[in-house]
Parts: sequence; structure tokens; C-alpha cells
Amino acid sequence: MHWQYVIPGYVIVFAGLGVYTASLMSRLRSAARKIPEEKRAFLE
Amino acid sequence: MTLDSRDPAPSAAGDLQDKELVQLQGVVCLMGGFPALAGLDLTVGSGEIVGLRGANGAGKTTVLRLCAGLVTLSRGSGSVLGHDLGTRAGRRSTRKAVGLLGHDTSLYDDLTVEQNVRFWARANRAAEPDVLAAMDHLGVAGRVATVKVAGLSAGQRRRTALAILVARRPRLWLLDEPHAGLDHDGRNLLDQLLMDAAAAGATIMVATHDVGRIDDILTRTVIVHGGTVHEHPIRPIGRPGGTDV
Amino acid sequence: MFELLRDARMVLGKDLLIERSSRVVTAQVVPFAVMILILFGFGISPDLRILDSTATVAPSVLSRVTPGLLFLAVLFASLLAIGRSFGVEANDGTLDGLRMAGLDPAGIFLGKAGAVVVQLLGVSAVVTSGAFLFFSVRIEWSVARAVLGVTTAGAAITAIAAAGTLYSALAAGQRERESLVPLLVIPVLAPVLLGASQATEAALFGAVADGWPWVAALAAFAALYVGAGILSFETLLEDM
Amino acid sequence: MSSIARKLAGPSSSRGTRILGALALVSTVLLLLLGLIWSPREVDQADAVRLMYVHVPSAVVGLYFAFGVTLVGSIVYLRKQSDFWDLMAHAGAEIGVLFCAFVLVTGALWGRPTWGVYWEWDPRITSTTVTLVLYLGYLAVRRMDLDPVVRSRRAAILGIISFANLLIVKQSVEWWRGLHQGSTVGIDTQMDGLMFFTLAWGVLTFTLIFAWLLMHRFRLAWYEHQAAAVSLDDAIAARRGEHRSSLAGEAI
Repeated sequence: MHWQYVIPGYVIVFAGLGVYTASLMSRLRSAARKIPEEKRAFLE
Repeated sequence: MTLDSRDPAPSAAGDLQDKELVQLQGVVCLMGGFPALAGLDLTVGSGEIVGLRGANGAGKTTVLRLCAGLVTLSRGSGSVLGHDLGTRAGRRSTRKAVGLLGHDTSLYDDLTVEQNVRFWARANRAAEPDVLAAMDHLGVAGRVATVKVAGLSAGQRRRTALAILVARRPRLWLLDEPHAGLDHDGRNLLDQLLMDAAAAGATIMVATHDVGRIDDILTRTVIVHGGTVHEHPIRPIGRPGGTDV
Repeated sequence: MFELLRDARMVLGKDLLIERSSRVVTAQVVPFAVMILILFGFGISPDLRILDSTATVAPSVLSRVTPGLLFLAVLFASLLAIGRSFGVEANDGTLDGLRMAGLDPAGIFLGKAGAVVVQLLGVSAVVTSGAFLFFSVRIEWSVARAVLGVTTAGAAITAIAAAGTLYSALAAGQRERESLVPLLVIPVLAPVLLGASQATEAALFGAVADGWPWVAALAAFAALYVGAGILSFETLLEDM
Repeated sequence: MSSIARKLAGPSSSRGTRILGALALVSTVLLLLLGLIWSPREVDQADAVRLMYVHVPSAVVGLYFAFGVTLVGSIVYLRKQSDFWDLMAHAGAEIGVLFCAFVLVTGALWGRPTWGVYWEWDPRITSTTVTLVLYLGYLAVRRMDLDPVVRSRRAAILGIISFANLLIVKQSVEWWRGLHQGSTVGIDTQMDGLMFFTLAWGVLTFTLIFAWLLMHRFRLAWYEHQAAAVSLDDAIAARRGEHRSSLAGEAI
């Protein structure tokens, strides 16, 4: 019962996380290209 | 006549004679991320009357605003009248001690000249008689005083702002294109004012395109370009083909 | 401390002088607020009645929701008043002038917020009268109700002015200030609207005692924002 | 490491974050199994209760962890001018806004079968909505076209005030609703052991996801910070170049 509400909820949350992660990764890659290699390493 | 051969203006402030009032070293100033000043060095001694020249966007305005304590420096170091420009307290003391006439005249459009002058005199802790005398001297007393600032001409606004500035009695005057909008009479008045202030021991930095009587009182000219300063050697000002366009 | 109050009074006096000679709040913001009340009447039909067997005339929905509408109108008007307060400083570099004069930043904050308070008190007086008139609000008058109502308005308006002034300074020098300030201020003022309408509800229709806890909350909120403004204005005005 | 994993881990992967990422992924899979299959349906809410396992963790992590990071970052930045904490504050706010949005969506979807409407004036959801707008304002301030240091300082002040506001909004809305009706129906229904465990597992999973996202969002901010420094050096050099080129012209 009520699966029609549960499934969209889970889909939105986890797809949302996926999309955000993917965009974060692409932003990271393009940002990394703009700085020299030696400056990329930093505090863990 | 060459500018760098002039003797420093005679100064009444003997104790400040040898002190450097303005000291800027490798200063970088960012305006919305853009380096308006890119590692600028400048020293101004007490009693000097320094002309800043340079093309539009060279950084003259930023130099003056920096010396006024209005903007922060991102790199380098600077001090004005002994106050450190790198600290908040230093900038605050600087602002109180110097006088700036920028592009803006810092007047409230909705108030009359008199109301403006009275408010700014109180805010600046200037003496009322000084203010009245200055207004009178600059021709913004009498009927003009009761007019709302919004109704003034550009020249009258500037005269009003000058009256407020004079009453502050700053030890360091920072003037950004002070002649703009002034009529012939106003220009002469301003030049005379600067000469009087200099004679009384004030130090002056003035960014100007104007070529004329002001040249006679400048003790030095520096060229601002690309956010840095170039001390200009022997170069008669006003010669055709000068950097000032 | 003396300096701070002196500077605050100076800025307050200056802002009120500007209002006296320009009449922007009197001639523009007040009519705007009254017009909002009228629009509420258009939006919420005045013919909608509440079923109430005890009343001889069934009260209209509009009259029952007066507390909330009243403060909504004040809230919208306050956005204009706050915008005007910083608008006069945005012209011709007067904010730089205030900084050059070495005025105490906390004094500037108190002065500007104080001037907004004075102006909004005027606006809310007109709006309240208008609401009684347009919405046909019938209440049992008593001193206790009046005191609660006035105190509520005072606390709410102080909170609105303090928060508005603080956020205006935060967005100072920005081209998008006009849209950014409402975005910042409106969610912050949500609790103020809540508290003010609850307290006014109590003052108009409910038990007066129910309103005072909300007034206390409003006062605490106002105190918090006045304090935040005093503490942060130096940082906000110092580096621009 | 396979190329797909390398791609997933991004250009800034490190041992620590790779382990964290793997843990978060495994934990997420378990949460999906627990939440959608293994845990029982509830008596009153039926399967709608399953939305709780993502709704509540989003709220806990988004509202308190993420905006808490923004609060702490703002305070430390104002005190010590540490760029690290300034960037952390920014990272926290962005992720917090994302989780806030999840809270609203799952809350509305849960509300429809439970209350019959998507939007009930529930204190939690109402205050979360206001909070979302509050932090959208914070992100707008972070985009202001200002000197970076000035902008960071203004944002830090806003970060502190916003958290205080979050608490005020929450409190006032709860108080407001509390006066009118009994406490909200729903959450306080009977919870059996496995349901409770699933909820706790959800919080753990979302905490891991949050930590991983925060580290990567921070790295992005750090890179941008570094890039700004690099481009500033270039910009200064270019600016000084104007000087030399015009002097060369002048010499003629």
C-alpha cells in the first residue's frame, strides 16, 4: 500500500544525490584543470 | 621648468617635515576581484603636493581611496599618517584624519545645502564658524544654502563638498579630479584653496587631468599606470603627446 | 557609549529630516500599505461570513483574519521603507561620507534602524485604522487590549527595522540589492509575522493574557537582532 | 582500481575518501534493502512509513549537521580568518540546501497518504521550508560580486545569524501549531525493533553520504580558491603589463 508515494520519494532522493554527485565531480574536474599540479594536493 | 627640481613647499608643520605621511609598499587592491592596484609603491612626504596622472582606469581613484582608508589591501603593506592600513583600527583612524573629495560629493539630495553642511560638520566634528566661513568663501552661502542639493549644478555640489572638506581641516588632502564641473572662477578658487592649505602645512595628493595653475603648486608628479606607479622624471606637463589623455 | 548614542541620534535625526523634506514614506509607502489592505478585500471576498450562532451579525472572514493581514501589510510596507533607508545612502557615496566621518558603526546602525522604527510606527497607525474601517472589525474595547496591541506593534516593528537594516548593510554596494534584501529578510521575519498576528489576535478577539507570551518572544527577537546589528555593523561597514 | 571507480572517485580522490565513499555506497544499498524490503509495513501508515527512513535522516543531516558546519565554519572564520573554515561553511550550506529539499519532497509525499494532503501545516515541514529559503539567501550572498575577503566576512555573519534563525523559526512554528492542535500525528506511532534499526541505519547512511559530499564539495571550493589565487597572480601580471606596454609606446 502507498507504494505510489514511497517509490517516487526514494527515486527523487537517490537520483537527486546521484545528480548532485555527478555535477560535483564535473565541477571538480574542471576546477582541477585550472590550477597547477602541485597545488592540487592538500590536507586530508 | 621641471617638476622634480622644485623644492618642497614651505611648511609650517616643522615636526612633520621629514616624516613620510604616506607609505605604500607592493600594494594590491582588489575591486570585485580585479586588481585595480597591482603591487604599487608610493611614498609621500610631509608638505608635498603630489599630482597623480594617468589614463582612465589606471588606478588613480583606488590609490586615493586606499590612502583614505576606505578599501582594504589584499597584499603588501601601507600606512598613512602612521596608521597601518592593514588593520581595521588603522583604517578607521586614517579615515578620521584625512579628507577625501572623490567623484561623489557625499551629499543628500533631499536636504538643502545648509542642512547637508550642518549634518556633515557635526558628523565630522568640525567647528561651525569654520564651516560658515568655508561656505562663504566657496560661494555656497546665502540664497544657495536654502536650495535642495538635488537642484544644484555639478559645480555647486562640488563647491559644497569642498566647503565641508575644508572645515574638516585634514592633514592629508585626497582629491580626485577636483576641478571637474567647476567653472573658471571655481577652478581658481580651488587652486587658491590648495595653495593656502599647502602653505599651512597640509599634504595634498591630487588626481587631475587639469592642466593649468595647479601645475605651479605641484611638488611632484607621479604617473599611475596598470595599477602601479611610475615616478615621472623630467617631463613638462601639458606637452602634447603626454600620457594624460 | 556616549559617542554611540550621539552618533545614533545624529543619523536618526538626519534620516527623519530627509523624510520630512522628501515625504517618500508619508506620500508613497503609507498609500501603498493602505492599498494592500484594499487588495486583501478584493482577494478575500468581504461577503464570506463565519457561522457564529451567538453573534447577531455573522462576522466576515475578512474581519477575523485582520491581525495577519494587518502585519502582512506592515511587512510589505517595511520592505519599501528599508529600501528607502539605504537608497538615500546609495546615492552619491554618502555611506563613504559616514565612514570618513568616523561615526561609530553601531551608532549608524541604531540611527538608521531607529528612523525606520519611527516611520513604520506611523505606517502601522494608519494601516490599523484602515483595517478597522475597511474590514468592519468589531471588538470590545479595553485598556488591556489597547496596551497589548500597541506593545505588539512596537516590538514587531523594532524587530523588522533591526533585521531589515542589518540585511540591507549585508547587501550594500550590490546592484541586485533590491531583490536580494527581500529574499534575505522575508524568511527571517516569518516568526515576527507569526508572533505579531498571534498577539494581535489575542488583543482583538481572544484573551489578552494569551498575547503576552508572543510579545515576549517578539521582544526577544527584536533584542537579538538589535544586538546582532550592533556587533556586526563594524565588520559590515568597515570592509566594502 | 578500475577506471570506472577512478572516474567515480573524481580527480581529487584519496585513500580516505575512497574508503568513505565505498562505505557510503554499501550502506546505501543496505538502507534500500532495509527500507524497501526487509522492514515491516506499519499498521496505520502501511508502506508510507518507509519514507521516514530517508525523510528523517535528511532532516537530521541537512538541518543540523550541514548547517551546523556552516555555523562553526562562520564562527571560526570570523575569529581566525582561516580560509579552510570559510570554504567549509560554504560547502556545508550548499549540501544542507540539497538535503532540505529532500526533507520537503519526502515530507509532502508522506503527508498525502497520511493526512490526505501533500501540504499540512506541520511544524517540521513549515519550518524546514523557511529554513531552505534562509539558506538560499546565504548562497545568494556567497555569489555577490565583491572582494572575496569582504564577501566571506559578510557570508560568515549571515551564516551565524541564519543558524540562530533556524532555531527561532523552528521554535516559533512549533509553538504556533502547538497552541492550536495536539502534537502532529504520525511519527509517534508504534515502532518495532527493525523499524527503529532501519531509521538509525538511515541516519548513519546519510551521515556517511554527507561526510563524503562535504569533503568533495570542500575540495571543489579549495580548488576554486587556489584557482582564484593563480588567476590573481596572472591578473596582477597582466595589470602590470599594461604599464610596461604603455611605457614602451610612450618612449617613441
